[in-house]
Amino acid sequence: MITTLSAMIASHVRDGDCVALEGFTHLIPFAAGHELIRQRRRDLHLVRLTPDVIYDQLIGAGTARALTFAWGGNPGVGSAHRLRDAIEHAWPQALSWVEHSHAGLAAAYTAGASGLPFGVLRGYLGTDLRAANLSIAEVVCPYTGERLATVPALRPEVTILHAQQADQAGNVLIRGIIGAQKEAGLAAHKLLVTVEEIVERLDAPMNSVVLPHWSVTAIACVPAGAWPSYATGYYARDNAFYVTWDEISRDRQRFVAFVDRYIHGTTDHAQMIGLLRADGLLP
Amino acid sequence: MITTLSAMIASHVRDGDCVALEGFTHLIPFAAGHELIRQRRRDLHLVRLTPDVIYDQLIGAGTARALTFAWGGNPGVGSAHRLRDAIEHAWPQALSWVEHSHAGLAAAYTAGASGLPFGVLRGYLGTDLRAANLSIAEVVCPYTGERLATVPALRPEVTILHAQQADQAGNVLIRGIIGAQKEAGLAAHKLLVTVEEIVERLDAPMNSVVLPHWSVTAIACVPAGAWPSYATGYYARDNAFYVTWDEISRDRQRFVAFVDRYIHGTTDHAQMIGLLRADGLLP
Amino acid sequence: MSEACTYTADEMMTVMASRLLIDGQVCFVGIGLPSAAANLAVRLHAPALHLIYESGTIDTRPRVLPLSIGDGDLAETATAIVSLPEVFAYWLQAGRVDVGFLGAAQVDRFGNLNSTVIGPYDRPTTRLPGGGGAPDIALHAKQVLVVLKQSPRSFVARLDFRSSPGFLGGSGERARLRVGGLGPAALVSDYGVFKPSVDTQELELVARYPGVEVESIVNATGWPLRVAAHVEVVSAPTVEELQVLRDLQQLTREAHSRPIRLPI
Amino acid sequence: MSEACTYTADEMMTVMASRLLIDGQVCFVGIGLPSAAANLAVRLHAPALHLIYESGTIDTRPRVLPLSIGDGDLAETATAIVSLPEVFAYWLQAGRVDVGFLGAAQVDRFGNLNSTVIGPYDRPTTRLPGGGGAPDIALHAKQVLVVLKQSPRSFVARLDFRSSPGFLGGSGERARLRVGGLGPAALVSDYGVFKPSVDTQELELVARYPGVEVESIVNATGWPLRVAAHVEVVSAPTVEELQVLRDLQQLTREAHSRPIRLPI
Repeated sequence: MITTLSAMIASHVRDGDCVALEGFTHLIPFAAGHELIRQRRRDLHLVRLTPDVIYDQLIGAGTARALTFAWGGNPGVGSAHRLRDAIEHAWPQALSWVEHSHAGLAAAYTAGASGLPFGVLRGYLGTDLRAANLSIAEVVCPYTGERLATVPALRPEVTILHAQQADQAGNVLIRGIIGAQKEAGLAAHKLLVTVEEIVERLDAPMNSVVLPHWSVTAIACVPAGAWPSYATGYYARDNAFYVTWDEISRDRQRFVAFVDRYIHGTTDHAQMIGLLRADGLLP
Repeated sequence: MITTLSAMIASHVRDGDCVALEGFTHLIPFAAGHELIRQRRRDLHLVRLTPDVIYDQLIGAGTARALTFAWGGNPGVGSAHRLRDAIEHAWPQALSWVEHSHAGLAAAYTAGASGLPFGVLRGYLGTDLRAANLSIAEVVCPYTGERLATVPALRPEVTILHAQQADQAGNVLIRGIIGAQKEAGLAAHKLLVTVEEIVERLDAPMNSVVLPHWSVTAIACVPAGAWPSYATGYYARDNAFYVTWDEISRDRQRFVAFVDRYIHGTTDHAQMIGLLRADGLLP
Repeated sequence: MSEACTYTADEMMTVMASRLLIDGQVCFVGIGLPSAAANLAVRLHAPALHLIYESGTIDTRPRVLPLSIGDGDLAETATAIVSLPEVFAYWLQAGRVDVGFLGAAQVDRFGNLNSTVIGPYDRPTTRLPGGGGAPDIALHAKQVLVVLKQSPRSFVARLDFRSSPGFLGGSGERARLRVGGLGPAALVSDYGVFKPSVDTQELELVARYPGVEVESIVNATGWPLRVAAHVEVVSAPTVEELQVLRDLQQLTREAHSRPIRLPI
Repeated sequence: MSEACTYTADEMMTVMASRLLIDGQVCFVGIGLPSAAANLAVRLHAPALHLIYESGTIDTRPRVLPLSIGDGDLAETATAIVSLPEVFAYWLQAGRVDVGFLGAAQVDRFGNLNSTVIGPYDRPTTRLPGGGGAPDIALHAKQVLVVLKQSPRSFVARLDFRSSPGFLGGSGERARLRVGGLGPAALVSDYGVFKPSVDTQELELVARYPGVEVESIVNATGWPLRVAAHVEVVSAPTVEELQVLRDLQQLTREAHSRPIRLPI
């Protein structure tokens, strides 16, 4: 089950798949996202609580036909320009979207992970989201008569996560901010994981978040695979790059040039990091 | 918020309350249960996934009018004789009960902790539990039409937990098997916790299970407060006592003598432990 | 391997149950005989069996047999510890468990189980512990193995209470529950092994232990037992099986009789 | 304390927002100005303020202002880290949050917020990031503080999209949602402070900043603004408030411009 990133994406992600790349600010599987672009996947239905820079790149590069999400921007910086361009001007192609609140999308992942067809929350009340997203429905509490919102369970074909460690057997350790990673991972039909390192024995105190290897489809070791996001215990968030991304992504030509040079122009993540360093985009 | 066990029970548990003592085999708040007996609480509605020896003692001592549960026995040993005597012969008084499966009761605690009026599961199908427990109802999935079971949210007046550590501020660390402790604790209106020790700084690696102090009502330091259950990192389960309990509890007179001597005949947990040692019931 | 040793009916039953587990399966283990059989399998032919106990301990490798479903040893040797709501929702209900291993007080001809009461529910003559996680395991584990000592009082024509569904009334009735679990794959007693027939799903005797006659099995069954055209005779426990089981039980006795040390 | 310094409108707004937080409250913090105000309050009058970020970091004490809602500093200094489904279900929806702190692109006279689109939803002229956790915070935090730079384009008569409910149409309409949250307690802009009136729940101007005239506030509002009978003049930021805020922002700039070191 331990393989290379390129083999993992080639084997397990098909054009047209529903794919979730999760990681809430932390442990975002950027390298895997770049590999989806590099392998020119098309017509993906992308799912993510917070489509930030990685989805900006995926959408701008033309991999996506649809997006399910709750918040799409460049965290702490501003707009996700490529996402905006897709929605506002259908560039590079039209994008349909299904919009939730964080609690609603979290409930949808949780339902998927639990094998239930829907999730329940007290949510969407008094908002226009209810009308904008026709998949939001209601159930009536059999005890109190209260009407509660429901969301359909999310079952992506593939979820991709980044984590700190896997052991030789393929057990995966996630440390720090965990977001909805476990739920998104267990909701999917296939779970792909990139990790900072493969170790003999996980550095996992009791009650750590560990996914047993038989719940994981494939693993690839990709050091710095979350850059410019971060991996607690390994490296910090590259806030400077998130700011730089604002400039790069504002302009279609500059964006295309970035993707061509750093993603299509390299064969893997390590080479991309090297080229970014050579160009002064990384220290 | 840090107080003594006797003051904590005196202040926060009323006759007639709905009370959950949780801890799934591990970290069972035995000392707190004994204090409920010592203070002669009456007409409690006791809730617990697995009413084992501690509830056998509480029920036999006449504290309870009702029980909500999923499994009642002496784990690995056999019957909960006092629970049986209450149900089969109304001794020392009649006991009503509401019976769930583990998944159902877990969903009821989770709904309570989440502020939802009910929990949903695919459960109780093909069982007589559905007919035996009239609180189990159904909702229809608005997407698939599937009928799913519901359980009403559990909101005990008081949940009592035992944990390894609290710090001076009252933050509580739970390590090892965590069962439904967090859900039961957050579902309650008041959360009381006994701990093995009060420390300067919790021995809590990142991603440990910690309850912030403002989610806890009161804390008492009661070393060995889970005996004969156990506390990972502090002491092991006293399996021998669970076997001994089978003999003690089989007989009403022997049971009454045990309660009189070790609970009513002592003022606190430490004294009880001392007396058990003196009598050779503890090494 | 020789099979010269003498052994008890309990040992035969435990060994038989362990043989039904396949290496690599994800096994949701109940306490008592199921736990003994699963841990025996791990030490024999199924070193990669994945054990989940409902205490939330996933891929645990207890060093001795736990007395309770949540002994400290289970936590200390687990790959992951999750909450009880999570183990039931994300792991069992979601269909990640291959085999559920259940005991009970009564079984009927369709593998339905009673672990709740003997007598009327509201005024039982014997109140049993109740279903616990069994009703959930019976629904969601892809298949269920039932282990139960046999007598006309435990193998009954009619359950006093249905705690956990087997094949309900048989002939496909269970399929209408529309759950992921396929129901009991086998029932193992201290007399032999029973499997559901293809058509009615009624349990029929398919194997007996050495020295146990079909007639005595029929007599120990509270309903008119269907007997397969060919009833296999199971091979007796091997020396290795017995040795490993007895060593495990000896280690278990020693561990559980070790006096505990309290911090006060 | 002297108030001799000059300060920017942004600083005044941040200081004003921080003053509204009461020590000991449980505060669900959004990124940007809410985070600056909450962390300022912690360093001034509310050392026991409990900060929860929706990344699941509970009782966190970031050493500098996080750029994102899930910076590593938040995890390293938190009392507990929980999953995102848990933080929304067990902590927010269950009613454990006293104050939710929200920004937006547009607010209307009843404190309803738009952070979704400018223009039609399906063909927006400007697609904004969207609600994220704000719709949930707006429903469930016991009270909400809104912070927003003021102009007729942000203080609008009619929202393009209602992402998060304030008082809906006012006059008690929100109460019919039957949720735990009571709605916006105050709106803080770079001009002054607005609070809901008791009867209609329409926001009215209750306080202005030094040197800001009521007329300019009315002109910067896209609806006919109600002005309280007595409009308080807020005291300017104190030397201490400004010093602590500027130190925090300086530390933040330094920390965020520190080059990262990748392990390859």
